[in-house]
Amino acid sequence: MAVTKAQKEQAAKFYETMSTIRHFEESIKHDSLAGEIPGFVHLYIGEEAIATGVCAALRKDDMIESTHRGHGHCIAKGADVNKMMAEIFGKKTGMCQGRGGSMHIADFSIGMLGANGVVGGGYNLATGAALANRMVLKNDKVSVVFFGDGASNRGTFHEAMNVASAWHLPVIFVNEMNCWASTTPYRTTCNTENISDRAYGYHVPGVIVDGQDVFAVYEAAKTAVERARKGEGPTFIEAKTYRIEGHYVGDPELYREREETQKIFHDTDPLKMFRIKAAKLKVMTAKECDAIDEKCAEKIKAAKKFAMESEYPDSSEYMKYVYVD
Amino acid sequence: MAVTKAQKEQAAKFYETMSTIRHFEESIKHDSLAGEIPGFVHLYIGEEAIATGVCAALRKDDMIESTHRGHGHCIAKGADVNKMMAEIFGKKTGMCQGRGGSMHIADFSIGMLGANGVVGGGYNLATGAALANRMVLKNDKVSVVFFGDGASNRGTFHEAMNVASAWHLPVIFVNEMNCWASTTPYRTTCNTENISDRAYGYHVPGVIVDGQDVFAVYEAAKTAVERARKGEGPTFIEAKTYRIEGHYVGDPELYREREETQKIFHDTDPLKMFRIKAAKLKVMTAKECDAIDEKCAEKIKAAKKFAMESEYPDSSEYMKYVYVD
Amino acid sequence: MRKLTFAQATCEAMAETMEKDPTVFAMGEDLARQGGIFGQFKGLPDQFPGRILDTPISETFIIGGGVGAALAGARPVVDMHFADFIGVPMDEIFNQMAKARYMFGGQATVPLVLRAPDGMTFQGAAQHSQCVEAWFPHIPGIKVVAPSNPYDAKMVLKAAIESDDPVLYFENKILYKEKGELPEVADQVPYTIGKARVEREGTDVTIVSYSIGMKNARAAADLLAKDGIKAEVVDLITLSPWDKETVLNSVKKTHRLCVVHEAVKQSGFGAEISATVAEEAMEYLDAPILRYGAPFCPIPFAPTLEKMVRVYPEDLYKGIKGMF
Amino acid sequence: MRKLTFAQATCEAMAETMEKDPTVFAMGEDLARQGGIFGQFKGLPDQFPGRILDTPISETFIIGGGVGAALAGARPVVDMHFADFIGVPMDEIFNQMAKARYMFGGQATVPLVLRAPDGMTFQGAAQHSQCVEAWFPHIPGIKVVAPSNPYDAKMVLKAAIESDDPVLYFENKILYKEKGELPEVADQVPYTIGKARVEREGTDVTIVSYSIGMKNARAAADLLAKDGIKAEVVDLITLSPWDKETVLNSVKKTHRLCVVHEAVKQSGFGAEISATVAEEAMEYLDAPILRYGAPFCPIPFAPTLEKMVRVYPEDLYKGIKGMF
Ligand SMILES: Cc1ncc(C[n+]2csc(CCOP(=O)(O)OP(=O)(O)O)c2C)c(N)n1
Ligand SMILES: Cc1ncc(C[n+]2csc(CCOP(=O)(O)OP(=O)(O)O)c2C)c(N)n1
Ligand SMILES: [Mg+2]
Ligand SMILES: [Mg+2]
Repeated sequence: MAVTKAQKEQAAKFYETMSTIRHFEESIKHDSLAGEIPGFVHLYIGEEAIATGVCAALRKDDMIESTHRGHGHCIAKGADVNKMMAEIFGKKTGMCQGRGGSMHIADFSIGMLGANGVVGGGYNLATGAALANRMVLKNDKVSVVFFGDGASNRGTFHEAMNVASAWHLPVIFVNEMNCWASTTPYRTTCNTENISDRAYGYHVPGVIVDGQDVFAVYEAAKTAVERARKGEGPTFIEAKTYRIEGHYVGDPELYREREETQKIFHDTDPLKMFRIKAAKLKVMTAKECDAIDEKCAEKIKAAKKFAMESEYPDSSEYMKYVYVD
Repeated sequence: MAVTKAQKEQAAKFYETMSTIRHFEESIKHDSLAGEIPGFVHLYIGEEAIATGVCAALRKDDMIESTHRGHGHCIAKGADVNKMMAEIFGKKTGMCQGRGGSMHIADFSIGMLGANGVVGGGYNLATGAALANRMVLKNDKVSVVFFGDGASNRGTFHEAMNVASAWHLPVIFVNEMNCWASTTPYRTTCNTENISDRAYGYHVPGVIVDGQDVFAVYEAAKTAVERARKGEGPTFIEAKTYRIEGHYVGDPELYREREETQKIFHDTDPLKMFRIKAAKLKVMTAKECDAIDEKCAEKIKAAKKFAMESEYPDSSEYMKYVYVD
Repeated sequence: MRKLTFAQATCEAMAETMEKDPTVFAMGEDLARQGGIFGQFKGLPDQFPGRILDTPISETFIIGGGVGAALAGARPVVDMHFADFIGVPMDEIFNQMAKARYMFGGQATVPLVLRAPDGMTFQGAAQHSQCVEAWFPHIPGIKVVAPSNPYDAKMVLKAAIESDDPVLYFENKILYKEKGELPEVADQVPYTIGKARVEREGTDVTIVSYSIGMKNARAAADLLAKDGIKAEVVDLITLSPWDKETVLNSVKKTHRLCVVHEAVKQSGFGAEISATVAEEAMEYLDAPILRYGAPFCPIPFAPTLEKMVRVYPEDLYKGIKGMF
Repeated sequence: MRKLTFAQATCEAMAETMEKDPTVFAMGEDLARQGGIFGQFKGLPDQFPGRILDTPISETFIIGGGVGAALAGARPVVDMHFADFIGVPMDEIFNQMAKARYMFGGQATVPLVLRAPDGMTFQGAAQHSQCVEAWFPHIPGIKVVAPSNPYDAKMVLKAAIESDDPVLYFENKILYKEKGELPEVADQVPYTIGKARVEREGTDVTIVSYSIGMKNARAAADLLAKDGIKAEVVDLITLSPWDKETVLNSVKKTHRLCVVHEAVKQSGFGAEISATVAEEAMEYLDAPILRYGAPFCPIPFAPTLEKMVRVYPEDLYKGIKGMF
């Protein structure tokens, strides 16, 4: 089968999104270690294929609920990296005007309804948004909630999954199974190898996908989105991945071997995996990938410059946005 | 196979417990409708076989967490009906010295750790008790948590089931699937026919049992208790039953047909079912059952008399028991 | 003028706003088939099919889902069943509902109303009798209201639903059945959240309360009137942001203050009122402030005990008499 | 005398009680492999194998399971990770932990300690910076403590673990690293929950605080001392039941009161202190009470904004100067 132009474009878009996230996170990591970024920062390095594949299956007006590890979701949904970077630096030009920072990054103009400092805080928000869209506002928008393996142990997971399933709501549960919840390995807090086994308890399709393979993630997400948009209800996607970085920038990682992590990264880096698969599928060459990497590096450099040159918010306006009126 | 004396004694005990609960509840119903009992009262009529079968499989020092519909659990675990009745009337001689009432009935001396006015409030308490017994106090006590179909939609269910399963805790989840959560029929809030399907998501055995058949409930509970006591972890038992009475005494039941409920009761009354099965198994005759009914009627009459003749708690002692010191 | 119960008045408020705005909907337990366990949604399910939803017993969803629905552009009214259960979705209230607008720099709007039936009925015992309004005026980003009569019940609920900010609406279980006069629809003056009302003018002492506490305030004022003491009675209506000015102005006139609520006294909202007056108008006070609330005790079941955790008009009467 | 950090002092308290009583155990997130995210459990997992448990991210279990463990006869210490998440198990705290003993008529005992790290660190933003202690002194059945220094950290935690009542132990994130002197074990005087301490004697004004607020209290007292104003500084230590007598006695001596905490001012615990003094010792006051707390605003991220929601010693200094 010949490769179509659309396939090539899509592949290029996948790679550009992933490369943007990677460069963004590397830049943040550097600046955070250098003490230039306030607050807690959680990186998405190694998990780029998930947000990228899922968001590629969404429309601009579809909605996502993100996590404390939210930069990747935000970029994949289409946010402006300048404004993101500015927000993470706490600047006035940031998308939350400096009020949120990394853990509360959000861009409502593209349906990115926010990172969340509360683990497991997103399920009900996404499900409620799906309810409003389908049952009240009567449109066909779809919601996605991203969540970690650790987050899957919160009761909110259960309440949202149950309602979504009972009412056939257009919400997709995307589990980023990266094997760690902060310092805690997944299997010490859970008796099932696959979190997606839980989907059965709600009679919701549970799909396992290689979270390092953006093509596979995209296909799974596409099927789930179609299902949701047709009113057939939620899907649970478990994307297998691994947390490559510390839980947060600066984490001494006393609880695991850095070497093992590096080996896993070496073997499963989603950008590397992309290059191999793209070559096999003949949708992109290494050179094309390199060119995108360069472009992304520039873009992130510019974003950093934008952020650094922006002003902090005006102290006197600290009470702005507590209330509408 | 010849019927043993032990089998006969056990059957008699089953029936006596069920009959005690039935008479207790009928008496409460009467007095509550007459306005003699303060507060909200939820009756266990039609569900007697569940508490009876489950508690028969427990030791006195095993622990149970009950619900707002808790009289049956309390009686089945072995509580004194005089003190129970007194508590429900709000008297000083009640087991909670009048501080709790129907919704907070408890008897710690027999491991009945309390009814609960918060639906779904018991899961974590039972699981925590199981954890303490097994991992801290190093004994072999088992915990049971009773809960309704409605309660199974609370997030606390998920958190407790997951921990119990991950840590192989000796706790048994007994679901009283009576088809209603207050005014809401089960299937409008849940996409699965059987709540026990959820057990799969935790890799916990999920067992369905006829909740009208005390023998069947007992067998299921016995297996679960053995498993728990051996350190093999939790079991989920779904006992199919039906809520015969209104949600609470006085419920106008505008949301369903009284006739249908009566027909279900006619066909599945656990006391009636017992008589049929006991006759078939040749463990008890109708006459023996009648004798027990009479004895229970007397016992409950005496309990009521005890309650009615008891004093209300002394007003001046209202602050007693807020703190130990 | 018509006579309506408090519960009926809230139904009217719902109906009028739902009629006007198709994005208003309600969800909670026992709303659709029952019309609310206190009749506070009665008739609405038939009048607005598909817009009054019976949920599972999943309070984090009811409230968190409401916040999500609001973020998506709807105007949810979510019901707490009993205010006693508000701890279940406390995180959704505290960390999501209250903060979404601020932490996202004004991108989000959360036009949600959380209705919470509270207070003692007869022997509801420890978990079905509580007043917990005091926690919420401590949380920036939400507004808190607690009307005391059918007229306010309606106008305050309308204002809450129309507000673009999240509002907690405490409605007392005993008050539901109380009747009061409501004008024809055309006569009604919209309520502005944050405004107190001087319900009765007086010159000798200011009694401040809200919700069911107003029954004590009014009854105490009646008792005092017999002794020639003219109490000014202020109904706060909104607890956050609360109307300091009205209270301070009243105290500056009467020189005496008595605060009362049904909730536990310690760390209750009465402390905020009392403290504010002590800080901003102490020099006007002719007597120490009086503050009434429940003793520091879970609510007991037995009638002989429950009566001990209630506040009575006579308590206020005696206390206030002692001020002179 | 030895110098220990606040975090180390809490570890000592844990170790000493765990040594003595095999039913004491701890559970929470990141305790066993990490020793607590602020080092407040460091070393304990090795010292007491199997008694410091890493739980799933399941706060209703952590707290509710703790209550169940206590009912079964153990003495759990449960960790809240950040006090900001205390809304998640609020129902378990409010309706189970606090009420079990009372509503079961004294049959139950809940010897549980809930440790909750709170307060602003640098730019933790809206959901990782909060002080929520004020909700809990409104809940009968639990005790609430909030020590301000390493010595108290240890002695108060020991008292909390030894108490047969449930205790909420608020420990401030900034204070963890502060060092202070601790006597040798033999010299230590057990803390009695409910007792405040006059940390510094003075004659001109009483400054009351607790936890991190004490830094402001002490610094303000230092500033005032330069002007010859002698502030009496009272460290409340326990918020519920709180030591009214010590505060009232101090105010009766100094005739002026200033209350301060890091939490939001409105409906904060400062209101209870201020209100109580206004009610019970108004006639002793020579100036209106001063109360400091954060403005009514979620905690912003940007440094330029975050600094606006903090209280500074200079604020107190200026306010108190204005009293004279
Ligand atoms: C309700 C709540 N509990 C605890 C935390 C602290 N916390 C932040 S991230 C984290 C681990 C999350 O693990 P996971 O969900 O697997 O996401 P990952 O970090 O692996 O992406 C924890 C425990 C929190 N933010 N919120
Ligand atoms: C957390 C909480 N939410 C709501 C309620 C109100 N409520 C009391 S009983 C009940 C229905 C319970 O249904 P189910 O669990 O099936 O038990 P059943 O009454 O059928 O035995 C509800 C909604 C409550 N007590 N607690
Ligand atoms: Mg993870
Ligand atoms: Mg039921």
